[in-house]
Amino acid sequence: MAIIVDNDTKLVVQGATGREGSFHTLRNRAYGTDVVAGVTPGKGGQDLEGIPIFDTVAEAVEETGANTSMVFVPARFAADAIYEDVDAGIETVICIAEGLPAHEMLRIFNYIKPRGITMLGPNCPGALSPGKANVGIIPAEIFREGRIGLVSRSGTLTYQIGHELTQLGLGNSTIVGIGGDPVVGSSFIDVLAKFEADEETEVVVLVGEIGGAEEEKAAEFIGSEMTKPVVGYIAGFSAPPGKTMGHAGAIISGTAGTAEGKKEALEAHGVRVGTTPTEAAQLAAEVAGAVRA
Amino acid sequence: MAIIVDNDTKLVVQGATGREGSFHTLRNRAYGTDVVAGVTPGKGGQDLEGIPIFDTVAEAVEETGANTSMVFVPARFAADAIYEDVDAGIETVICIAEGLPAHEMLRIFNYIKPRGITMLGPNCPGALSPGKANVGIIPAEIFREGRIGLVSRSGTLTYQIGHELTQLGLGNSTIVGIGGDPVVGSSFIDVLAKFEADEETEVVVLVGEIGGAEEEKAAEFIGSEMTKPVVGYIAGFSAPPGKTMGHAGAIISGTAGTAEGKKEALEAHGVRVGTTPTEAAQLAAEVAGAVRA
Amino acid sequence: MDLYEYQGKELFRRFGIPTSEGRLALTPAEARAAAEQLGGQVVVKAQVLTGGRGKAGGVKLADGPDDAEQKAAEILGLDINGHLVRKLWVESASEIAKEYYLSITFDRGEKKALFMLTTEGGIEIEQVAEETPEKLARLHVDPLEGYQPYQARRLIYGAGIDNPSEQKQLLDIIGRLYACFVGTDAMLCEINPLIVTPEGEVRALDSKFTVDDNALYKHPDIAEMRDPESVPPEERAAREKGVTYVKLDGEVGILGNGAGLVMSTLDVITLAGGRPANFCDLGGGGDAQGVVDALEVIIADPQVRSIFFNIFGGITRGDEVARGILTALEQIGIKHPIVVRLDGTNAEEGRELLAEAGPDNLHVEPTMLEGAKRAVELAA
Amino acid sequence: MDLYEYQGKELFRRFGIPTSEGRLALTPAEARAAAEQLGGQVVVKAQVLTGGRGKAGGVKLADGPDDAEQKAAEILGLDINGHLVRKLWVESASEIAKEYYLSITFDRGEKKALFMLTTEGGIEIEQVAEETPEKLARLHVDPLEGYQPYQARRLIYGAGIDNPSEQKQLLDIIGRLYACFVGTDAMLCEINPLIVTPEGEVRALDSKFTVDDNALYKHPDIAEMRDPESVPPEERAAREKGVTYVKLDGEVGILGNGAGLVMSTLDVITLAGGRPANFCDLGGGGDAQGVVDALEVIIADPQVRSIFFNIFGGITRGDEVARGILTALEQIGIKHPIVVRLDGTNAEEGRELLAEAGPDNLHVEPTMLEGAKRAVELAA
Repeated sequence: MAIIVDNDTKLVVQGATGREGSFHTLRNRAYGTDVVAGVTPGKGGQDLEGIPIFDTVAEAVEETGANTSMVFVPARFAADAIYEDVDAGIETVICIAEGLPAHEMLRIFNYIKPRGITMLGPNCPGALSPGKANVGIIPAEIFREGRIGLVSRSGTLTYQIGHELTQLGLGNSTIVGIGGDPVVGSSFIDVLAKFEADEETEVVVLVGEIGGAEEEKAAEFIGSEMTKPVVGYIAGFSAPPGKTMGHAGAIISGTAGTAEGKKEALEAHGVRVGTTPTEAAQLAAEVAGAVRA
Repeated sequence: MAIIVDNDTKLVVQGATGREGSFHTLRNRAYGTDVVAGVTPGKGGQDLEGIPIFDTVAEAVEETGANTSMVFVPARFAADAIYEDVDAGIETVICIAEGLPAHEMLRIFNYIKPRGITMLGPNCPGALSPGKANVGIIPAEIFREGRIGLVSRSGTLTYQIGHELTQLGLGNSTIVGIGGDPVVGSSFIDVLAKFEADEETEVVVLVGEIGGAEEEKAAEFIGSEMTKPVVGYIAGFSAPPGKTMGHAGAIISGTAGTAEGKKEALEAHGVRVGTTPTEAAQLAAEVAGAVRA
Repeated sequence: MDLYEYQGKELFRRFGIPTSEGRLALTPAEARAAAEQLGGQVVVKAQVLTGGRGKAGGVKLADGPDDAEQKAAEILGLDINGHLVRKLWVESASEIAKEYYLSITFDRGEKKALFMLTTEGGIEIEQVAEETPEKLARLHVDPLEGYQPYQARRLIYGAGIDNPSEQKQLLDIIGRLYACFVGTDAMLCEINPLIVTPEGEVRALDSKFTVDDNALYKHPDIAEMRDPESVPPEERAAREKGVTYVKLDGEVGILGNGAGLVMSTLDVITLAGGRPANFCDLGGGGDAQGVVDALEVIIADPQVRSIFFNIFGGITRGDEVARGILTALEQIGIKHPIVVRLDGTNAEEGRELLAEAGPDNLHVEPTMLEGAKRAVELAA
Repeated sequence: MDLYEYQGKELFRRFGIPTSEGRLALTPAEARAAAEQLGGQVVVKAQVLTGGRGKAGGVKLADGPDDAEQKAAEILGLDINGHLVRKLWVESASEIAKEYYLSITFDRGEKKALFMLTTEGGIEIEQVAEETPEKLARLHVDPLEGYQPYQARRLIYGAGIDNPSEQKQLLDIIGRLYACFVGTDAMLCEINPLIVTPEGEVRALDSKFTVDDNALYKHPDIAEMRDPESVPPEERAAREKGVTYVKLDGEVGILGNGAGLVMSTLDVITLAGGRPANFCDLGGGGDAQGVVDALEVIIADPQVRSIFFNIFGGITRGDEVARGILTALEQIGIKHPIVVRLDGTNAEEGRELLAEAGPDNLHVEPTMLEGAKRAVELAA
């Protein structure tokens, strides 16, 4: 199984012929991901080291059966690219591009949600199911197969935790970066629900950070909906109070968004929280051992 | 059972204090419909012969548990009223108002569809489930309880057919006017599917007219999805060719939209079609007799 | 509301869609002046709200002012499918390398807007759809998603347009056409042909434009474009009175409430062996003035020999209609035999009123079929 | 990007939201001139991108030009929560009968815009939310639905505003505020207080306005409103170089890639007994120039005693970072001890490059924890 990306993933890359786009497209393919197509308007008919390039996603889907898209176009073209995916019948959109205007992403989110599309990002590192598929920019070589699900708002911090797990001999079912932008396609809860339903996942590590109320909501969800153990890590205990969005922000979330507050919320729902990535990995190892025992 | 409106209907009327609005609100209540509230901004706290009036639909829903709304406001305010219903959690919207700009209705349709809202109209006479509830302007006194479902694009033509059925001693489960505007909330197919699922309905009479391709689509649906017998009536055999929407219209539907074409499409899927309301009612009587036998 | 070519092009220009320069002319002299101002070759085009004007001789090339004046004189006054030519659009002649077709309209079935683009422009689009459907690129636009550039790309690549300069211009035009469609509450915006000049410039050479009547209140400038003289005088008179009326060719005048019921009434009259003289829908009304207005329009048709009044009350109340009929008969003293059939809300009261106070030429019948038969007999 | 009160009000006015008349003044003389032009009583208001200016003496009533000049002199140069007052907004004084609060912002959790309205304006809205939540009307707006008038009605009735004239004005203002919020790609538009004058006129007396940085390319006019001097000089220097930098109060300079990892690094430094000197995120880059730029900003802080370089490569490649570090050290000859921890994409190659060519003050550590400990030791 694994979640979001796996052996059934048939990937089309939007912006596959750009500098970064082609590097990661080929890297994802080299990992074993079934990269079936690239899309660059005007380059239809060409190929990227054997990967056929199409002018439109609709053509790519029709010709190759692509079901997942990686969006690697500049931010100004990303909204168009995402709508193009939805229209072409793509089921999973992974948007690496960062810097989409928030109002555009707000419309996209509310458009795709009732249509059952799974989206990661914008501004996310993608998803990696070790041994199956890697879609995005996660350095796959530092992860190994296993039964720990990992979900994070932060790219490099995800790698750090994953790396620590690997050092302890643990592997992952899927590593998911949900993205750091104000409005992203999947919340912690969306991904936790998928891990809960995934047979291969035994333990979940949730990597949060200061700001917003997503971790607090996730804590509630874990308390009420999850049977699998969750271990947490929160970054930003020593961060200075960040810039706030005027006065309205804190009222909305009903939380100050501090690392301490998030830790407490998670612990109140039975989630053990590490204060360093190393400690979080060790907790995960303990919990995974207990699950096995 | 019956469909769309029944004994579980708790009706809020938007525009209940207007001249036409109050007449039909009270008429609906006199019939036995559970009219729980009216909404007129600025008149919150008043009442219409005992029906409490609220400023907003949200208040009405909160205070009275209304689940169905009848929209009786002028066309320019109807879109706002419909969005207000959706936002307040109303499940069934029956829009009597006519003359909504088509682009507004297009947005409304696409907004409510994935949200599972049932909508009739705009420009529709409403729905009547004899003996249970009447929401709209259908003259209930000419109908009686029974097992024939009736669905129509036209108001007065619906009454005519219903009247003919009554003359033959037949009654209706529900009479549904879907409305005559270019974009309406429910198609023939939507209503046919509800009749198919309704235990109380044994036979369905479909009342169509020239123009568009809704009857042809309904014919396909009847052929592939319905087990209950359907009798048809189409108005406009002797109508002059109507004004067309430029040249694009006919291409879209792939049909000329003639009464003859619709009749043939229905008959091709086993639907017997009457050429006068009287004949259609007689066919329905025959079919209903066969069902009973 | 349908717009003339020149009006549609004016709206196109407002949204930045390229068109040729031109002038409106109502007389040959104005056509000459227009040609002088424009210079060079011009095309003199009949402005009529119907198709087929080319075949009917309504579009002519003119070499200069003299020629334009003469061509204008030839075209003005033509009858094109029943439409009298009263206006001309005199436009700088375009050299045409290619003719494309582009439109956006409502797909009522899908409940989305529909773009269509093909390189097979200039001819009837139905023909393209039937004979070479693979050349007709179609794409639906979800109104909540709105226009996105990929839609234009799908259309352009789908239609097989591979010239990069044309692609670029079309991408722009398609986006602008969507803005125009939504911004004017249009039901149809059609450009046929959308030409490519020998220099590679893409431009709208014609326009077919329909605006939603229900949205005209938002666009007073467009509402003013309505040309009352474009509809037959009897329909115009009816419209001014708020009555929907279409003249037909028979002897039985028909009046009813609701388009469906009126259409059904036409059918029943035909089945009874008669010929309907008109389609006339009172709508939701039915008060005395509405009935008077409708009757006046119907009896203005000298072919009418009898009148069938077919009313089924819902929002319309039978007693009101009966009073309306009685008042109307008093006011305008109709001699025609009138058959009335009344059912629905307050029908009983209405029938009683008519029975008590009705004049001799008023016949009340209990059913639609019987009423129709009687009206046909009385028209014989 | 946060806007000053006067800039936010300019945008309000563009969308038709009523505000008082005023003038910007950078000197006491300009404040005098503004007061002369405006006439009558004026309010002299410090323009700072922080709250609490009232309590800090940043808002003063002035009776006329003389008084305005004097009040301006008192306010200019004030330090309000670390923000130096360099600009004033001189505005016609308003008589205030009531103070309301109205805002629209992003609810990131619900993924919808959120309106808030209360009659308890003028004070901190957090206090209202906490103490009298029933007085705070809230309503989410689905961006696909867009603004609909019922939303304003729900807010107005929900906040208990029952004066018909106020209702009417608020209905208008709420619709315009939504148009402003969407039309400027704002993240927050807050009016506190939204006053009602004794004459019953509703008007925005203050503005708090945040625009989405990612959308500024669509709004060049708003982008020009950015005041580079509003941020501390060291952050400004970093920003000009494309580096995200926040100065803190410790000794260990920190450089990393990705906000999450840098925050985690601050935590680990703190747990190791050190104090971070800054937050500095290289972002997705890591080329030589990026590293040089970031290091220059960090060592400009005289408190910095050691530097911890914590890189986990993803899109950033370890060998490129290593080359960047080596080039940077060559170019700017840093004397500070530097601890480098490198993992992820091409980390092996990077570590080798550093081991081969690194100067003596460069210490390569295998893990984040060990790197942090070493950096703290070296800062001691």
